[in-house]
Amino acid sequence: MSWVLGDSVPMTAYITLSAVLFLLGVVGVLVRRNAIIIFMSIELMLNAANLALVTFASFLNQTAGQVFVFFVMAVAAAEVAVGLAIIVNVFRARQTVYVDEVNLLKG
Amino acid sequence: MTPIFFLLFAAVAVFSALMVVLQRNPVASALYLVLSFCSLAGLYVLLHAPFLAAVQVIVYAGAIMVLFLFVIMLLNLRKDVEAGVHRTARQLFGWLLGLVLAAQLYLLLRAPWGLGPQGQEPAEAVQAVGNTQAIGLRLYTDYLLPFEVTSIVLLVAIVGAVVLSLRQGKHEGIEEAP
Amino acid sequence: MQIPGLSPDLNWFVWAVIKVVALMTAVLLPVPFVVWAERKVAGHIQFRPGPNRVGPFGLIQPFADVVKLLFKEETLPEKADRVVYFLAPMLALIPAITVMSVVPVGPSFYATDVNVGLLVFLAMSSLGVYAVTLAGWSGNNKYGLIGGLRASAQMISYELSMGLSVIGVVLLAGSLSLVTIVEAQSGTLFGFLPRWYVFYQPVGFAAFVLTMLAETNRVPFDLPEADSELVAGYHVEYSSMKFAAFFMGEYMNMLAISAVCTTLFLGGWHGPWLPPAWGGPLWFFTKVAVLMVCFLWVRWTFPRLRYDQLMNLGWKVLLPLTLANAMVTALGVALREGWFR
Amino acid sequence: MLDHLYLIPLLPLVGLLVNLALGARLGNRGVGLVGCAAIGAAFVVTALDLAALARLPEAARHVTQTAWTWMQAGGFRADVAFLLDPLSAVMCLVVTFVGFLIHVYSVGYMHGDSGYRRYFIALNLFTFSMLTLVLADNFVLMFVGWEGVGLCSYLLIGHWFERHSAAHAARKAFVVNRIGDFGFLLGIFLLATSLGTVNFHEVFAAAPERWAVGGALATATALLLFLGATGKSAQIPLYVWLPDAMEGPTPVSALIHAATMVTAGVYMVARCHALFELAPAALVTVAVIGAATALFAATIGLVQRDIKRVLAYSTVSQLGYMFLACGVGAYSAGIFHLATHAFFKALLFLGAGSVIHALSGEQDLRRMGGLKGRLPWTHGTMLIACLAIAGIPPFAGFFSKDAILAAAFAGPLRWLYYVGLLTAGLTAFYMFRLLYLTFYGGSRVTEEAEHHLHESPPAMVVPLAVLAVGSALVGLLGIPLLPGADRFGDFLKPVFADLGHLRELAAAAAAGHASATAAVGHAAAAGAHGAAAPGAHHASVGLEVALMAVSVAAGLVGIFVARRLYLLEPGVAQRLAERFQRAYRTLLDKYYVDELYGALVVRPLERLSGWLWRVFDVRVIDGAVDGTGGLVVLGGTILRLFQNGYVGTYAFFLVLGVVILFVSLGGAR
Repeated sequence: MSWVLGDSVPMTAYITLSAVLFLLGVVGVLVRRNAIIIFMSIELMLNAANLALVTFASFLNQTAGQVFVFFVMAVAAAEVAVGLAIIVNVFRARQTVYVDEVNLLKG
Repeated sequence: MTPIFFLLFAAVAVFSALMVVLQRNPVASALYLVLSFCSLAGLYVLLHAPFLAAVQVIVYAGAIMVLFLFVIMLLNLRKDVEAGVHRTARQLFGWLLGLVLAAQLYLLLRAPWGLGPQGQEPAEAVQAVGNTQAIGLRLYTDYLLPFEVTSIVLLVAIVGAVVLSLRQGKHEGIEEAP
Repeated sequence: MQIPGLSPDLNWFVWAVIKVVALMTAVLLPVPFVVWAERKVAGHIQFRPGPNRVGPFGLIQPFADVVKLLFKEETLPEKADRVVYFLAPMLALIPAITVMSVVPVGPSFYATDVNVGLLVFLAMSSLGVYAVTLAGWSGNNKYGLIGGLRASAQMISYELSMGLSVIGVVLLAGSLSLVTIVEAQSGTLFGFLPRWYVFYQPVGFAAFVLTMLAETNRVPFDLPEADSELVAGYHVEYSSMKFAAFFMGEYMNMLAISAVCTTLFLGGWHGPWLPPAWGGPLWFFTKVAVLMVCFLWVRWTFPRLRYDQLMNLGWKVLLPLTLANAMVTALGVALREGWFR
Repeated sequence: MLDHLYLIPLLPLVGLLVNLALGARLGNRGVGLVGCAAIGAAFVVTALDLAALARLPEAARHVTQTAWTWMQAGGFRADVAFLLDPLSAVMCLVVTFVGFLIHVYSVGYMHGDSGYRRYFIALNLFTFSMLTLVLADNFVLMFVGWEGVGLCSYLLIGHWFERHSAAHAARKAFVVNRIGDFGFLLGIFLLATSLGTVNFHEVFAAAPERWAVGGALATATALLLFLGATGKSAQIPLYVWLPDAMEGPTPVSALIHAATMVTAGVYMVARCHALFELAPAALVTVAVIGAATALFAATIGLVQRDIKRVLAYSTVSQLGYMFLACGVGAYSAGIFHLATHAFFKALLFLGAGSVIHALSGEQDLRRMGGLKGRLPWTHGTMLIACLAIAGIPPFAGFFSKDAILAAAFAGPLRWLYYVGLLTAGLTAFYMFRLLYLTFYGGSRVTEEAEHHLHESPPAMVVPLAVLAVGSALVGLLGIPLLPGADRFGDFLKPVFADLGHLRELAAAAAAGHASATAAVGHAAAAGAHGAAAPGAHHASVGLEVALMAVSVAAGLVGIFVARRLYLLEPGVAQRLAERFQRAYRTLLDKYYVDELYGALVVRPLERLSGWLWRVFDVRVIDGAVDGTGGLVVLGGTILRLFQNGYVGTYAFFLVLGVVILFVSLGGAR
């Protein structure tokens, strides 16, 4: 942690941060039962990945990573639009957004 | 200066992410998520990606999270009741797995790992605060096809969302006047 | 410039503080007068004098109002979500001020020259939604909720058109930095017409003005706070200073957005006769003032849109229009740069 | 014109597609019109091409055009490319011209048939495939056409598929052809593997260098190719399908089973003469089988009662002639006979068709007779055709058949000549038997056939007339002896220009090791020069004339016998039949060949496949399939314990998987 006093942040720090955020996302998906919160956690994971991408892009001196992040954002927007529509439909059908109350789909 | 800002943003991001998971109130979670996204935008600025920072705020904070809030309000969800089927098991295993994964990632990060080859683009072109143009060039030359495909994905998503939100019989989208 | 006897860092910091303070005053100071102007204009449009008791021409009236509001009772509805309830009014103020930080008031008279300034503006205006939405929701009041929902839907819809309407300008200036954009508008057209982008981008300008009204929830797009049907909509549950915050927020947003509009379309600080050093800011604020008057004028002249009309206008008129405008502009730029040769 | 070869096969294809797509809307008139127009156009193009080709210098009469590369794997490569040289040009002309006439004829003949549109579509498809076959410049593409015509013949034989016999005949034709095609395919594989190419030009260039004359490889290839030819061209032992093919509509029999498709084998052998010349043994086989088939079929034809079957057997025997010609190396003579035969045999079939049409479907000679007056046009044209096939000068058959006989006479195995001669006599006999039984003598027509007996419509008569003119005159293209009068031979010369060289090779080989086959091949080669490469040394003129006289005499004898037996003293034939009861029955039942095949091949196969079905298929294969299903079900029942419908659980297992993956990766480190 000697870099704190310096004037540049090592890449490992960024990567660790993105890893931590990703983990929090995973945990969120696992422990919550509210579909919307789970969805948010997924978004969180996406952003963690984005952070990693931007980090590498910046430390490797190339824009490709940033372009990928751009794509991720676009696709995330699409995903949210559809996903939320689905959640709304589920709510209309079952009056709940709790994933463990929606369990008809099993063998 | 940079490390200070980094620590600041990182702290905020992690804290708010944690709150997203812990908060019982969906709206609060959403707001914390917005906060976390905003601090990520700050980190992007530190990483010489101001364009992405702005886009991050516009797309995530400005559009996606608003959509989340919108739905939460539409369904008028207040506090979560965290009961439900085998709740304890869920909590327990969830956190347990999270910890295991954390340990693994820690080992992974401690292990020596090298970087790939440096990019061709000159450092200043990328580091330059005005790398919007660089991104644009990349986007419209090397990644033109993915770009177009993404647009198709978006179109499909629009159609899908509209179809999903059409109530049977009446033709009104989600955002008809409540 | 370097203040003697200061380390560079400290110097930078000091100047930053100075600029910030200047900006905040620049945004906050006019507010009372805008309020006054609103009431005056309203009055005159309705053939009545408007406030004219407190001070000359009732100029002190706004301050009297502020005092009154200060002494009002703070109410906190039952079952309100406290945190959010307190958060919302603050959120109403932040974006406006932040936007001002990237707007160049005069040559070398701006807080920062972010090279993605325009995006910062868009980002902030998109954050503006939260204040309204959260305010409407947190009060746990059905009028408020409806107001909030309307606001979020409306603002999301019109952000698109706003973003698209400024693309033309970006294409012409070839930069996202507001300073560069303003500098690109110097000089004149055919010797007499100032080279402002309003003349290059009439459609873009018109669209921007419309979306401007919608983003600030002004008439004829004031559905979120439609007094006659939603009894003040999203801030129905607010009183005293929190209400004042929303009140100020609205006018600050108007100021900020007018400033941006001036920067993008009306040539920012450019103007004849006066030396730019102090004439620049003067011209700038004059243009902003004109725009503000237009705001008021519109408010007291037009009826409110119905919700479906609002959505139709946003999605079926403005969006295609701005898209087409962007394409045509792109074509023009391509021709100008001679990419087809 | 020559740079638009692809037009020739394309036009019928277009017609076919148009009929396929819009046929229902066009209506029957339109369909017929389109079909004929397509073939007509193809004919015009072909004629123009032929003219252009004739204008080229001899050496250059060899136009190749690559449409696109069809398949390429390593060194192997097959193009969709068309080759126009005198040989293919002549074939194309015959196919398109006769095809066109028969299309026109069909408009009248098939009028009011329920499958009218289907019929024309199949007919166009056939023409397309046939032209592809002829114009192909490599074996693979040729095989495509080869299979295409096979398919079309199947479709058209079974045109009236609701008739059981027709369906059966179609199936028989298809299966029997399969055997031949299998041989052909093997031959192609052999070529591709040993020479690494399937392009005609390259193959014929490479084969003489790479292969020893009379070597196993050459002989095997040639024999396999010839097996294919026997299948397609109905030679012993695979001729059995052709007589049954008469179940199809008569125009089809005329076009496919007389004029064009069945001659594909001859064309193929002529095209591959370079290979056959390298395998003298194979050549001899071809000659012997050809002669044998000719005689064999002719004898059967003597007594058949169904007018179309008589013609069918005569076709078989005429094809035998052509192979005989090829076998003794007189390729151009064979092709010449092919062309003339196309004319008069098509004419005969169409005439027969006209008769059948007039008698409202009656095919049995015993219920005809005395139609001369009633069907003047049909009678006249058929008379010409019979004279032509009987080899009476100056009709077409005379010249071509004479050329073949001359070549056979000059050939090594002189007895082949006598066989040919005998066959010629028999041919004349049964053809005139048919003629007399149909048109002369007292009418034996049944009443209901009697009272709407009528001459055919112009759409049918005009083609008859045209073909009659053709059958009368085409022969004059190939007048022997007079120098320069053998236009046909001269035109084809460049194709067979390499014969001389090949024969020197053969001769050298023969000199090298005096093995029997090689000697025969050598002799055959040496002998065949006369007919094969006109302009090379001729057999002496006197001999030629004598041969002609003999063959004509044979024809006349045949005619007179027929006249006596069936016109002047009817009943004699009857008595003869009773006298030689057994022989008669044998002939009538076609030497019981079908029964023989049935006993030897078909029934054992049926029994084998029955066993396979009951034991192998049911027990082993189905068992395996069911077992797989069972396994899947078992796995499913286990796995569905994990699928409890709770997304949370799924997510949990997902992450668990990630963790395990990480662990394994860590282990890999």
